[in-house]
Amino acid sequence: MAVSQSGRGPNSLDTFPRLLLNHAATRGDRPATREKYLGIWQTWSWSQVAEEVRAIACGLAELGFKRGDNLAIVGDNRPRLYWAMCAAQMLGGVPVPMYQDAVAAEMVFVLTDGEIRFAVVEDQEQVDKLLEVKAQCANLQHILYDDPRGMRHYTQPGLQGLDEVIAMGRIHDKNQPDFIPGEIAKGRTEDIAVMLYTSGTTGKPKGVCQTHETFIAAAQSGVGFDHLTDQEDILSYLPMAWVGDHLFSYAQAMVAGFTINCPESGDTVMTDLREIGPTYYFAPPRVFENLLTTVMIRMEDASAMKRSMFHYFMAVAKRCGSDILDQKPGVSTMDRLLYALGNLLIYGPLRNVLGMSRIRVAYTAGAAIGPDLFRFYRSIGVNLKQLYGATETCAAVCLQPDREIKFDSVGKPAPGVEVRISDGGEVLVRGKLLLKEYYKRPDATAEVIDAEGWFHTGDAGFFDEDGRLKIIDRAKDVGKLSNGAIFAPNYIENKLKFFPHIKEAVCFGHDRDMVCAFVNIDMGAVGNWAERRGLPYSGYTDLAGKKEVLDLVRECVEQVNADLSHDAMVAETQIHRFLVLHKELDPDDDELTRTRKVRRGFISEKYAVLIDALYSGKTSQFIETQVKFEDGRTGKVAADLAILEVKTFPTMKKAA
Amino acid sequence: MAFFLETLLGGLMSGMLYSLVALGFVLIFKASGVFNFAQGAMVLFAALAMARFSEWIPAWLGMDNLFMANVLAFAVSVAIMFVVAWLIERLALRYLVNQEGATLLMATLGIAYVLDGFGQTIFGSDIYKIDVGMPKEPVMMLESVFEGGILINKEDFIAALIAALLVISLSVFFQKTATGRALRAVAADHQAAQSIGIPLGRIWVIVWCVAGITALVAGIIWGSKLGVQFSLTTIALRALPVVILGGLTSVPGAIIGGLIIGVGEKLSEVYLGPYVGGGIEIWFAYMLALVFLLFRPQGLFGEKIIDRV
Amino acid sequence: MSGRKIGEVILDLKNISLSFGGVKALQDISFNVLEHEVRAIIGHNGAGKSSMLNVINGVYRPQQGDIILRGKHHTNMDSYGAANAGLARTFQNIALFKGMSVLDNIMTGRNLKMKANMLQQAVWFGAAQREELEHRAKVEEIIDFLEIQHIRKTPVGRLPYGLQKRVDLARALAMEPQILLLDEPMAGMNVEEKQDMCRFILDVNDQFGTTVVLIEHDMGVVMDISDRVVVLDYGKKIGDGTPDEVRANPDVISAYLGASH
Amino acid sequence: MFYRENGQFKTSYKADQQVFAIPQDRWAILALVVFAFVGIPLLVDEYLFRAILVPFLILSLAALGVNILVGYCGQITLGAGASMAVGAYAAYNFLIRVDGMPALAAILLGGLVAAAAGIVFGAPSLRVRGLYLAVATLAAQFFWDWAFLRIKWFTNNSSSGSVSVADINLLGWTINSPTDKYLFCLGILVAFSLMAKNLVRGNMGRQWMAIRDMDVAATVIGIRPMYAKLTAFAVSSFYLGVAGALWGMVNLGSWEPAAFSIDRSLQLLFMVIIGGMGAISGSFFGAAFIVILPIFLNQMLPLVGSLFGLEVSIALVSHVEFIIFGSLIVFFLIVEPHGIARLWATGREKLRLWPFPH
Repeated sequence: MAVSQSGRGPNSLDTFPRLLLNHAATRGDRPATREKYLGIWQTWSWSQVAEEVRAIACGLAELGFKRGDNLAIVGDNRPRLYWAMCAAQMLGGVPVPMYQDAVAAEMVFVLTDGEIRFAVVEDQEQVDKLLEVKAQCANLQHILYDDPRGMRHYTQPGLQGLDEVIAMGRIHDKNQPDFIPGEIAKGRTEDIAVMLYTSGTTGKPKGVCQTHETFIAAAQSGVGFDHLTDQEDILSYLPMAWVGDHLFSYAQAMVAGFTINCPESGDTVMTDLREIGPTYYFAPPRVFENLLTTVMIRMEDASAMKRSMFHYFMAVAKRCGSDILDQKPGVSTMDRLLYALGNLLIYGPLRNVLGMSRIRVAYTAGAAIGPDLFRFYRSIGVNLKQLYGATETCAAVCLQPDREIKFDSVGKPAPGVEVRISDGGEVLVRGKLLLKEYYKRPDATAEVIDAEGWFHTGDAGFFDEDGRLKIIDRAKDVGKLSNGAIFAPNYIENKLKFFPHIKEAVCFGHDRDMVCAFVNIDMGAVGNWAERRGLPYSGYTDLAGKKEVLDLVRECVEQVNADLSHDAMVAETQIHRFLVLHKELDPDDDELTRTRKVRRGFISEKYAVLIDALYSGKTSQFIETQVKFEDGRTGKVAADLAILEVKTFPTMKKAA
Repeated sequence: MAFFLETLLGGLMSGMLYSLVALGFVLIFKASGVFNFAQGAMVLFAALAMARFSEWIPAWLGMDNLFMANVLAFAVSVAIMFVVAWLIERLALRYLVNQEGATLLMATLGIAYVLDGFGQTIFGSDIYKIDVGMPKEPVMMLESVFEGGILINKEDFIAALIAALLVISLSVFFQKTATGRALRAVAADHQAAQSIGIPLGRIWVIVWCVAGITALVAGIIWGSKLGVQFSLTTIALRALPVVILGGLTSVPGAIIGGLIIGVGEKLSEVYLGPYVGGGIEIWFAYMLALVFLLFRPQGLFGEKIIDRV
Repeated sequence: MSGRKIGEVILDLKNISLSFGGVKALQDISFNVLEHEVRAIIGHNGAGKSSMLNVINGVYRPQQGDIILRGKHHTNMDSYGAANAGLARTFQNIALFKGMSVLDNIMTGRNLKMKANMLQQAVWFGAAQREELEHRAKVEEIIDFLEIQHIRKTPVGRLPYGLQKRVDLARALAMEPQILLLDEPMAGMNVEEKQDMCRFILDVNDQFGTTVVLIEHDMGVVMDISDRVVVLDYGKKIGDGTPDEVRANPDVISAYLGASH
Repeated sequence: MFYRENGQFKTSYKADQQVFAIPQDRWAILALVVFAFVGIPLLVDEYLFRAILVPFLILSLAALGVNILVGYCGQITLGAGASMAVGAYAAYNFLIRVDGMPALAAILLGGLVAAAAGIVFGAPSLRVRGLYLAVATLAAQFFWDWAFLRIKWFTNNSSSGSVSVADINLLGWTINSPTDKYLFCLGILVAFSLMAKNLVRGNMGRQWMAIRDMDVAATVIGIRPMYAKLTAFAVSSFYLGVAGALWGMVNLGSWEPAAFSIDRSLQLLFMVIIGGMGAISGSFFGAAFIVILPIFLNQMLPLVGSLFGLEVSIALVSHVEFIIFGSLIVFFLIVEPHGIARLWATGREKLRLWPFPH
């Protein structure tokens, strides 16, 4: 499977279209794409997919799509959207997947910045959105929709169904059978394969240009590393615009030739996951967190006997589960027996209901994952690993080898990747998988890639004694308390978020004398908790203000403090005061990014009054906030927020 | 002619007894929408209680006054039927409120089995007799009108009289007393009745008690005629067509239906039976009811069933 | 964005009178329905709307009057006949088959189109299975159309009200009706559910060309989605025309709007 | 708990609509059937065949019939015994009056005659419902009770009213040993169960259930109540008729009308209530329960009695049986109207969701 440099040419497997043709030729009957549609898993084999992609490509060509054009792709994970990516690549164009839930203004930016002429979108909803902004996007000429539902009366020029385009393409292909092979042959491995926009945690999004070469290399390193074959099944349900999905559902599937499975709808992801039972799984920590929260909630409703059995075996798993998974010696025979019993009674069934029975390798990336969360999945036998990387590095800088998992590290540099720590503590990366450039932003490109070719990740980290990379936080987020102690907000927040009752947390402390925090409770978990206590509440704001809930959160925070006190590096940064926010942090209110990362700067401006209250020693603070509802209306939420003091612990000396 | 009249009168009298059992059905159906298949079992249970206590009480108390023994046994049996009614409400009915008719019917089948089994377990399963001093000898009537007169069984006559009395007093109870009015309110609309403060559970207990007493009376009459034995339960099956014919919700329907069936049975058995081999009275009654049903699905006096979409 | 062509009269109701015992539910009501239009019947509770619908699909037979469906007299049609003639309906108080799953409920809507005999069904393999799979595919399209994929195998009894209404509509759609009668499709729904339902009704009308006759007591929604409106009041027709005409009709204003404002 | 369903996804409607869509279930049932055909004849003695297994199989078949009518179509019947009787006597008459009539054909023809009779006595269901209908079915019960007792032609003029059939034969296989009888009945039951499942999962079954759940709505979507109800009566009576023929000719050998009395009708109804209305498996559960319970009580009660030093008479056992039956019926109607089958299904669902409660 390795691509040799010398073998470059029309037949070497160095572009995605060539990989596709190769799969069609070598494993033509294996399933390439499945989608749950109309109640069953509709399946397309590799040769069918190659055929479809070819037809789409011909259709696009017929419409005037040329080498170097960019093709916007907007929508949920639908097979034809993935195929359209490859079709664009066949013609030497560049697919630009976009976040389907982006609001119009965000779309305008990408559409204009990316000079988009062609867009392939999922359905009427996306068409409406694009038509709304079309006037502001001079280049946008063709909007092609996948789902014709409700589109009968749309007469706007340039609007066409993908069905029509495909039909057109087939005719085109019949008339010029040599056209596509010719176009594929023209493709070079150093052409840009895809353009992924950064989520824009800071500033405007930038288009990250990745070549076929880099993405195939990144995919191959993962495929080789985890011994992935064409037998894998993966559920493709994460935003297509996210580098993670692109790596796992597109690049690796194309390299290894395994099957991607698209869920029926957003509501059915869990069911679809259970049905498919992927062997290879990828999710951001948030998903694992939510799953764990639902596990805990559902277990609380179980009978006392079942519950105690669950807790007993979870304790067993915590003790020896991950060691058994790692095949480490030193686990007692008794523990092994108990674990086997637990596997029969609890872990196995649990994996089954979570859809994880068949998982060989699962990855999480996109944010740091709490060690306890990580440990939970590994201890029940899910081979969960962390992946470290960014859009600019095809997501795959560091990988964790089987049997060498350390909960607090992201692993060792992937094959062919060099990693070093700058003097300022920043992680630097060099290797094949780096971006070619930011689209039309040479200034920005120069900013992140220095003269020696090192990419500046912006993350603060260090190597431990075993040569594994540890990431503390975003470099720019790492601050110092006024007494000089290092303050890594993410690190603390993740600890908080591990509690099922806490959904989101934001910590403050840079240049301050102590650490304070905002907390969002988890509506599902705390709501359930309240119901079982017969605590009435009318909504989030009401529930979040309940004294009982505040006490519950305080206990969680104190536990985090106790935990922090064990580690001299961070012991100074225990949380002294906190409050529970009156509303949930929401990407629609710009408080989170679309990938649900906290927008720290924005929040500290928006809630400055609350921060002042935290540090001024007040015991409560009134706040009124404007919120956007799902249907676009706005409203106001107001509340008197109580500010609570938390117990802190003296620093524990590490046992020598 | 005399023979015909004799048959007719005989039919009317046994019809009165059917009415008595049918009345038990109607009462319960009206108040709770339950089609009480256990009515037959209640008859057996009551009759067994009566028969055994009229035997046991003199033995326990060492007295030999037949009348007193019967009165005491009757009182004890009434008390027992009260307890039975209360238990039925307590253990079964209250959990089946608002269930479909068919479900309730099947539940009463279950209750019937329990009563049958339980009754025979405590009271025994032999044939017992009830002697309340009913005259057994037949009398001749209307000798002046017909040659040879009409032969009437005095026992039947008295039984019919008792049944008629009970039916009348029940009608009065329903029409005139406060409890009767409450019962009718419940029959008309459960929820409305509940909302004006009529306790449903208590009403049901009362209704089942009343049905229990009619069962007791029917049991005494049938028991003194035929002896108390398991086959008594089948009289409920014979009373079913009566209810269907008369309409499930109508007291007069039960009476008139009873008379029609009683007469029809006797006449058919006498005039039709010999041609087809005899023993046709049971299915004939059912067929009669069925034919009626096809033309009036709600029975003679029942309320019309209207479907609402 | 409308591109539908409103056609000829498809259903003509002439001088319909209906009474139950002494109660006159409908008095001499005439109106027609054009092919492909959305026709609303509005009125207060007890105005006779449901009776009207029941007359149209043969649940009730009017004492007087004529029902002409596509030029043919259908006055003595029963509800089976109505179903056969291409009329489907939903119910105000959801009349789903509560012991069956959503999928099976919708499949019942296909029964007129299923031809396998009992013996073939008992054997299953062959004709019955083929037919079953064929109709399952059709039903799945409706499930997709009404966006109820996630509840396909749920017993209908467990569904919330709004979804039950959607399943009711799905079952009616499974009949591929030419005329769809909707009995208060939006009653008891919240704003969001109402919007969804409106969208579905318009989509059905638009995509399949289905003629829609719907009953509502809530005037607001209906006015937005219907082409023409009949107003009933105590069994009599007091207005008929486009939403704007009806809104301007003084009788309607006094009887309907006057009462509610 | 033992279900591991990940990866069992369906790529066609055909796969999705299988009777046992979960492979684990499919294999379990298959194993059970194989065991019933091969394992049981090797393991079980004659008494068990005669006292439990053959009655269980035949009553299961009858309960299937009742379940189709009561559980699926919602038409209550108290005349199931009569249909069995019609089937038994019709099959008997075919067998003795037609030369060279194969036994299996006679049994099936008996079923057809029962179906015809079922249609006639089911006709009132078009006009009357629920409780009234129950009474109408009693009319059938009493009519046929009487007819087979009094009309001598049916019993081939046998003086006692009892009829008997010599060992029957199927394509040269003489069915006389208990094992033969067991295998013969098992074969028929398996085939009939499969057909019943096919009917209830297809259009026919949906029509029945639609009539059961909401008849007005059913009519409006084009289901003809007459067709649905009468087919239910016909199919139900066919099953009962075949069961009746088997009960008479295979299980009893010689019989009187009392074998199919109202008690039998009630017994069948109870099987369906306890077993589970509207579930094919409920018929088996119900039949097993009702066949085994008396035997169990007969063995256990004297034992329990002797523990307390009490003599338990046979009469007492039968009374206790009555009480237990009755209580169970009320219990199931209150607690689980869908019977053991639903308990089973719930348990299975729990296992699938294990360790979660829901």
